[in-house]
Amino acid sequence: MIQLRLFARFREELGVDSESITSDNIYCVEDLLQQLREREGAWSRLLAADQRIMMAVNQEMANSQTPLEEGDEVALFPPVTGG
Amino acid sequence: MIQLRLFARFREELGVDSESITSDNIYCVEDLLQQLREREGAWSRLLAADQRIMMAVNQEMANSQTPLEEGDEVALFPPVTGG
Amino acid sequence: MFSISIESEPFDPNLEVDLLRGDNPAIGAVVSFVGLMRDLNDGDRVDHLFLEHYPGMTEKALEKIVSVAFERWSLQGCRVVHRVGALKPTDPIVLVAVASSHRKEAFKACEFIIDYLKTQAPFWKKEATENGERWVDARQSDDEAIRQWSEENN
Amino acid sequence: MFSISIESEPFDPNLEVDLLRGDNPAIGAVVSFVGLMRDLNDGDRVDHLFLEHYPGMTEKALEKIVSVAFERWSLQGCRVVHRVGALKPTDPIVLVAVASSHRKEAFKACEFIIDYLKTQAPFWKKEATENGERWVDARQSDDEAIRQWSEENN
Repeated sequence: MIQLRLFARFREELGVDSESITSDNIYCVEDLLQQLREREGAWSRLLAADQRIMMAVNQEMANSQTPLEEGDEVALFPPVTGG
Repeated sequence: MIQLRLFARFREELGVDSESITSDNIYCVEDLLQQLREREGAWSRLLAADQRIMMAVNQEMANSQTPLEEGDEVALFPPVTGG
Repeated sequence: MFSISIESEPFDPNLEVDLLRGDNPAIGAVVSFVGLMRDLNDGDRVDHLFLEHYPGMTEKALEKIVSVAFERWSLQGCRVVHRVGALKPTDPIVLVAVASSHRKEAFKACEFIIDYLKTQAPFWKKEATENGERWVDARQSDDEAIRQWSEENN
Repeated sequence: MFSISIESEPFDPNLEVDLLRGDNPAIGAVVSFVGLMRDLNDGDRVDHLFLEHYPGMTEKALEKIVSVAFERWSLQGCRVVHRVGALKPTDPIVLVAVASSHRKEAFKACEFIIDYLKTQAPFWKKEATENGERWVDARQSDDEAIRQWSEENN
């Protein structure tokens, strides 16, 4: 399984903060994104290819090509606005 | 008269912190410097043309070409080292 | 050499600067940045702010940023504090304080750390304005601020 | 909008930063620089320091520097304090604290003010070291620091 985590506007609009997803056929973050985009509703809109999405794998900043393994924690979130 | 003021190393090595000088034939700071360089001892050495000298006229930074008038206050000092 | 903390209650930036300085007579320069909550943003009155973060990743991201600053400049110490949760106007949001022997290093490291924090640390601001709640958008100027650090060599 | 003071007794940088911030909810950023007396300079132990200045000109020179910063950047306030007289290691020598709505202005103005203070304000340091007293020499790096401010447009 891959542990998906969502933050801020993504968490609110999707109505979920975390979810376990089977890792079959998911070899990198982009594979996961494509699978999520096939869902109904806000998923396809929020995660569309033209959206600015930040991503982290195991709590380190990542990009769509970062490889994924069974047990990884993947976070998706809008651009950060701290400080 | 022109009021001459000296600070820091200049004040210490020349043994004087202020002095009144007649303004005859002194039209700019360079004229004053040339007159002071003709003195004996440390004056000619400290105020030699190859020394880094900072100067102020009426408490504003000036240069050797800054014009002088009767009653002006002229300060000569080494490069500043505050902060 | 450095301290990073995430605080859910108001913190005192002055205390952090005192802890950074200690009695260390090798410190010649302390540069500190305090980011404060303003009561106006993008033209609207802001009543309060909620700061969300990603516990675990936040600390790692800040440690990495500060570690890079220590590799890049000669520093004597650094403290970073970031508020989370509910804030009101004039509350400190973030403190970055850097100590070094000479001032240029402290200025550069302090600005480097806040610039990277703004674009790489997982915090998100939600404002409660007179027109309702809204997530704050990232600023393009913050992305641009990052670029100077790859262009300059020192 | 700004305050400049010359102090012959130890001062508290934190108090100055508090006075600068006040309760002003328009301030989003405060950048402060504190220069502290170190116990080592050019390889020698320094026991104490004597700071001479040119009363009257000092205040005028600092006012001019701070005024230029206010013309150049959008600032909410500024406080500059400089010690004179006898100092011991770890004593604050100078504080420059700048408040603005956004951080880039505060960083630039703070660094601009201390850079110009170092080369244009009439202060001179005399150190008492284990090898006797000596006047501190001006640093070439301080002259170089000034140049960036004429080269950049912002």
